[in-house]
Amino acid sequence: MKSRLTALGLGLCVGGAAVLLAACGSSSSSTSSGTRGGTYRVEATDFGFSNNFDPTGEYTTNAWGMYRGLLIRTLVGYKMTAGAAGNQLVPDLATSVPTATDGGLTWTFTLKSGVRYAPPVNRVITSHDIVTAFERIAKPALAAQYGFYYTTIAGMDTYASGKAKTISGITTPNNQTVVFHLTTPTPDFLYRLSLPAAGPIPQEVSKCFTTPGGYGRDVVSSGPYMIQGSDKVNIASCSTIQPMAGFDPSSKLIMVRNPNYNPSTDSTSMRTALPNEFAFTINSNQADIFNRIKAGQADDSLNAPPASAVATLVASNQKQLIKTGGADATKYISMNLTQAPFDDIHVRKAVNLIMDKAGLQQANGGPLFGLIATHIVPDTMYNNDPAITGYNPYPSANNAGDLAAAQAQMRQSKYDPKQDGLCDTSACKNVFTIAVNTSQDLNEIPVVQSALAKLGITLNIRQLTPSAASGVVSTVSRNVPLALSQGFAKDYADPSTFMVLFESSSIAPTGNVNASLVGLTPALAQQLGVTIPKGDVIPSVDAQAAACGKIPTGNARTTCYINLDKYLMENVVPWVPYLSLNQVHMISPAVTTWDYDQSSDTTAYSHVAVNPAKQS
Amino acid sequence: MIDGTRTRPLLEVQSLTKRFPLTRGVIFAHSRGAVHAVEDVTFTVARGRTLGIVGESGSGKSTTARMIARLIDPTSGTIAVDGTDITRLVGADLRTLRQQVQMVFQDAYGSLNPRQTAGQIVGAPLRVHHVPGDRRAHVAGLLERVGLNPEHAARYPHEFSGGQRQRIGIARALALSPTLMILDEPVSALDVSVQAHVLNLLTDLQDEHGITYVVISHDLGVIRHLADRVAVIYLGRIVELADAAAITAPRHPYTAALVSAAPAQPGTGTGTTRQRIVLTGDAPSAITLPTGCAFHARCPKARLISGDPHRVPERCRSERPPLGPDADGRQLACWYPLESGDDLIGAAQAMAIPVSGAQA
Amino acid sequence: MSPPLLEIDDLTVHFPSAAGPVRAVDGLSLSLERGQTLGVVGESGSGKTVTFLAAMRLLERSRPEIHGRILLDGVDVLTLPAREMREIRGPRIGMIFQDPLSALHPLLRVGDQIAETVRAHRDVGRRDAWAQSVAALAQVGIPNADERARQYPHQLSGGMRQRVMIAMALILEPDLLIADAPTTALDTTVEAQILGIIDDLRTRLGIGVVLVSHSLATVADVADTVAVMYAGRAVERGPCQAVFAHPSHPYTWGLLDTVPALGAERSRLVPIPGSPPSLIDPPPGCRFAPRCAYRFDACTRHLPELVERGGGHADACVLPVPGRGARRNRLEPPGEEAAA
Amino acid sequence: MGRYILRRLMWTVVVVIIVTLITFVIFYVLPSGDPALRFAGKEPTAQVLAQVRTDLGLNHSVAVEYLLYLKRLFLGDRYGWPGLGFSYSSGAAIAPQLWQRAQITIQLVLGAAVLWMLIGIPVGVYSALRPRSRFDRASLFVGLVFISTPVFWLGLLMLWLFSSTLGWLQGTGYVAFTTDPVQWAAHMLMPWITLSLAFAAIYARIVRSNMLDTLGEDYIRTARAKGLPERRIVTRHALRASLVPIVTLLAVDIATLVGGTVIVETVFNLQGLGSWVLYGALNQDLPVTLAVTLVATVAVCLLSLVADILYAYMDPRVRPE
Repeated sequence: MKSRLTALGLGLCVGGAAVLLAACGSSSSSTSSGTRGGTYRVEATDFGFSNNFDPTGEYTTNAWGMYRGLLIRTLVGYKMTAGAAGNQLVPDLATSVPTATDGGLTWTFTLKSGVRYAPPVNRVITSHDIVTAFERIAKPALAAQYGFYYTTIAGMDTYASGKAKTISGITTPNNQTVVFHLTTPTPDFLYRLSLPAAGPIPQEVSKCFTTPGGYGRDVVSSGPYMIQGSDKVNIASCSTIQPMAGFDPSSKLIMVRNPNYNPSTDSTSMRTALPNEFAFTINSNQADIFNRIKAGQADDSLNAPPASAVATLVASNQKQLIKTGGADATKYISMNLTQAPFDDIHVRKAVNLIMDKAGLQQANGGPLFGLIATHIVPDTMYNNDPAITGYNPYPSANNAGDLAAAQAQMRQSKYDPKQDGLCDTSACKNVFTIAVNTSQDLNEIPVVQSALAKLGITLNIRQLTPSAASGVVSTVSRNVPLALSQGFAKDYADPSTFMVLFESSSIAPTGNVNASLVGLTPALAQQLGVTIPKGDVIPSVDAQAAACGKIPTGNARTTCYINLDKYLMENVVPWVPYLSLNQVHMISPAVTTWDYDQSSDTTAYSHVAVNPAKQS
Repeated sequence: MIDGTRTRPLLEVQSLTKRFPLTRGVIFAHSRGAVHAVEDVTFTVARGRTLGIVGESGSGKSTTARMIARLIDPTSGTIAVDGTDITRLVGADLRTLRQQVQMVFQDAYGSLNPRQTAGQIVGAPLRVHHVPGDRRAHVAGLLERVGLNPEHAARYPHEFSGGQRQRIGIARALALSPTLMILDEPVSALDVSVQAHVLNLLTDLQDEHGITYVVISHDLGVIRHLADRVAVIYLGRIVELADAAAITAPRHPYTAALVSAAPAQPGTGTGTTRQRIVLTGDAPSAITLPTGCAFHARCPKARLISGDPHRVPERCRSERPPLGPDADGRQLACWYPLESGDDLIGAAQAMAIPVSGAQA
Repeated sequence: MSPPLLEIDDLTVHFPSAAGPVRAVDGLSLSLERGQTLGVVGESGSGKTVTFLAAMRLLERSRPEIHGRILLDGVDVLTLPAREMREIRGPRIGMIFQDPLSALHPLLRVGDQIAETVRAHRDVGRRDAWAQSVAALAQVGIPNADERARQYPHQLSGGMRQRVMIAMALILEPDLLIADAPTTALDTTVEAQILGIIDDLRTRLGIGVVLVSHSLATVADVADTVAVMYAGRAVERGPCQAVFAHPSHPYTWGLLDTVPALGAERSRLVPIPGSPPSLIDPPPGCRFAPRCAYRFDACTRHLPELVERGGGHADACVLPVPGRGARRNRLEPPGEEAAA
Repeated sequence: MGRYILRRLMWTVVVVIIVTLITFVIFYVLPSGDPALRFAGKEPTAQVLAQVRTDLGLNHSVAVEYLLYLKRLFLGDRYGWPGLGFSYSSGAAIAPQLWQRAQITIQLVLGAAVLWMLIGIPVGVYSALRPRSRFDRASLFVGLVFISTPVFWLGLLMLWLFSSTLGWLQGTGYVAFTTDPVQWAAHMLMPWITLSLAFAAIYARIVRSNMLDTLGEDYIRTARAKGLPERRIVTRHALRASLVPIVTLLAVDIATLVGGTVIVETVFNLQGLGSWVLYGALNQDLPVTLAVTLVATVAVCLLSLVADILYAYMDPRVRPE
């Protein structure tokens, strides 16, 4: 999910000092037991919401973290803790995590009783509220940004086109039971139900919002907190509904306790809900945010702290205030399989071998901000399966690149007629390259340039803003040979969310996520106006991906994806993966308990606590 | 050899009229009357001769000059130079005309680009009209001709005195060897002792090159000195048009007032107790022209005719006198031209006394 | 015998400049009796305006070096403290300027501009002062004075504006009116009106008038005595009629000759050759000598003082008698030289 | 005068329509790429894209699109008035945010303008009365320092000094006047000062030079020749004429700042139009950028209208008859 990665990447500001922090880069949860009360204060330069906090379309890590920890309970959820444990599904609104029946086509859930909406709705949550959520997802007018995850539910399309009044694939035998009927087996369907759009929505409020993002100002909570002012909203009719006072997209999002929240329907392993209030406020002065956190005037930030601020804390022996968590995101260089010289697999392998990944890591702020990646999907997504940990098809001493091995690969390519280990032809001169102009991404450019120069490849670099870069790279007709500083983060803890990037079905003229064009067929190429170089056959992993996708979640599925990952790295080589990114947080001395929510890649708001006495 | 065109006047102006519309309206303007700057002006100037146009400020004399130079377009009427109607010229023809007709302005400093040297200013017309030949030498010759040191071509306008600047303006006008020059108040911004130099220069140039002049001035002395014929213009209309020598014996009361106001010849005659015809009030508005004779409200002669300093004959108020020749061949627009013995001074003084004597 | 209304005694005004002091006025003496008009004639740069700005003490922003005395009723205004000088300006001396449009404040109603003059010196109410200013406007021949007082300068014609200036200068009934080229910017027909008004007020109020002009002819109509200035000095002075009819200084001759006059036969003008001298580094001897057609050795060695030649007619010329006073007998002037 | 104002108002409307046309071309016609894609999220189906296009009004001819755009703008859309849709990146409606942010920016700019006039005019007048004096030179020097100091640095310095170190003033953020006037002032004071110092210096120099020019005018000489007291000459005659051109300048500066207080708003965490347009630019969020652009241009139009009317009020020469 590129937009999410961009959002979290923007905050990074990296200097060389951060490399000193290698030793402290693994801490995650604070173990001291927290106390109830106080306000957990989070500041950010902006919320970065993509759909004004309307859960139906909202597609950003920050919002997902808030929903899961504070506002929205889904049928199945997570413990919201760090590491692989945080990626395990657990029941939340449902009484248990079901297994599919009917050959993987039917999923049946029973809702816990006694779970009630926060004010102003106040009533018990029923299976119909799940249906309402899916009806919203299906409505094109509401632009559910990840609605594609639910297209296998029977009847979504006919409901979307208005041909049916209900979604035939979702039935509610009674108020506490909801049944999903799928058109095709979808083994990772449970993960998809863990996404916030699938949480319950009260129809009596949501019917009043017919535009994208509108409901975001009046999200009705099913979780332990609610948006401040929820209780003041009058839902007697649509015209009386005013935005909740606690949310102002330009300045603040305040959440207070939901009086209807019943902890007995929840588990403390998921939510301890200790602070009385959460205050997310905008502060456009980024340096000021971290000064305030250090001074105890704020507790946390949606922005990553600048490396200099981190270094200061380390120097003053306060590194307990630095928290990190694996972002389940990979940073990589994307190579276009249809563009010379990257149409030659030996060149792609040579690029992998020559790349100075240690240099790129340092450019990003050092190990604290990310560990060196050697393949596509982060290890945590495979439950740290020993079959993949330690896997490195293109090893080099100190990860600084292996010139000899790279040149050996280059000699095998068609671009080294002189057999000197250097790319000799004009195809390697001034290769058009898209780079991103955020500060840490700019740091990467010289590292890549000097590595490729060793192979005789020179770059013609265009530096663009993150969104402009993604716009160009995702437009197939632009034929971008090389794209630096690309990033991808998971939507949920299944490797398929990464592998979709290599399926030919993902190729689209614009908004294309398969930038390497893996699986491009001549017919599709002609349709898109792309020329496949003579003699080249673009490899495809469509069959393997489809096969893995059909395996139910579990070890077999993991192994299938591990093999696909290795196959991609060795036989397709579309990327140079170089970092498994970390989320870095700076917290205030007033924070007594802190955990990382692996499922959302954010602070686990359900597991934090503050000591108001230390706040100022 | 006598050529047919040669005998034609160089400049023929026929029924020239300029009205500046006054508009108002929120978005779409509609006319709300007009400033009658020039009304039905007709005259001719023979080749190599000078016509002087004299009048008060706002009388329309400068507007007339600008129309002849085609700097502004007339509302109606025609202008012919050398037999060619130039009233509607555009494009290349207009550029050719600009070579033929040049203008010298009152404010020499304002009409010279302060960032160009004298040489560049004088050479600019040559450049614009692509005159072949050694431009530098040509410019030097022009500067020398108007009495400037050619070595000063590299100086900027502010380094010259007022008279010298006017010479630069004249040199620029001369550059394209024009046949007609419009001189708009050519000396009125200059000091007395400098005026004479410039006036002499203008006379010499006309003698040498046979240039035709139209001189605009409010100073009858300057007009009298330069012009062969003089047109007196009042509120946009010619009221008297006569030979320069005859203008000192005016027949129109307004001309008489101008003549009496001009500096008399010093050192002669009986001395200093000169009597002037002091006109009452200002010239009326050019927007709402007076009925009848435009001058009737200020005319002392009309009072002589009516015998009452506060009344004018009905004819002066209701009927506009046409411009026509009198017995001596001068053109005149007046119902009651001056006769010898008319005491205009006395009549004017009588007019100045208020009716009721109410003023303190 | 009471002292003259205005007496300027050996006045020197030098302005500092990078190239050295500019001798704008250099040893000037003049006097004016009550009820009389003194015409001061000269070209630009002759020092005529500077002299009277000095008398009003309005030059102080240029930080000039002033020597000599300017006596108003025997009191030297140059030595007065600023506060007392303020009581001279307006109540004792009124002044009007060349260009009435720029001399009037463009953003204030003319009536207010006159009224504030009254209120600055007299203890009168706003309404009183306004009434007085309307009356003053009527007095200088402005019709509908009541309405005109409420107008702004740009709404008035040039003649009207100068009348406003006159009304403003005279409303406090001063003893002396200084009119600095009051008609230069005006049409000749209006010039006659303005000069008539000034002369009329002089006789009615019995004030002294200084009429500064670049044209001898203008001054000739109304002045009792005339002073001709050249390069900061008076070169000729005397009763108007005498100077006009029998000019005695070659510069005055030149001034009169260069004007294209109406009555004369049309003939070639006789200009004064050359241009006015530098005031920073004036020529030795007579300032006019370099341009003088009649100069001889003594002229460049000796700076002539004004010497009275009888009948109050004085000139500052070392030229011996030939041709003096009789234009027709004058020596034939040399040919025209280029001004450059 | 009424008719003049009416005419100028009508022309302002015409100009605003032209501005909408220009902004429409810049924001809708020129950019490549499909805004629908940006909003529809990852892997949008053709169906979703089509719906989003309908929603954004992107599936018409350019002319119809422009008319729809105008209609939304002038009649409002379902997100409020003026109809500017919603932010592509945050999904939030533009109109309510626009009003809210405009309030903050206007408070910031007007407060700063008052401040810089209060500083600039007296300093300029005093300098002009004593040119090349010690005060004049000192004010020139201090002014140059203010003009050449980067605004963000000045802001950070003030924050550090008055908020962090001395603790006299509130730090960043905004408190509505209606909530707590004292806190409002305490939060706004530093942004006002930061924004106004450079302008104060510039205005002081402009007032000084206008004043010097005016003091050399003939009518000032006339005022002295009338024997007016010097104080009256300075205040009623010279200052009045010197301030006339300032009116236009002030209007233009205020109008420019409506969309241009990016740095001060960012440093002091004021959620106004400036920080918003920065956000819009960084996120390629065209509706946000468009909204601020429109507001800024309309502000220029309206303020120049106000300036012209004020000018006519102050200077009778330009007053229509």
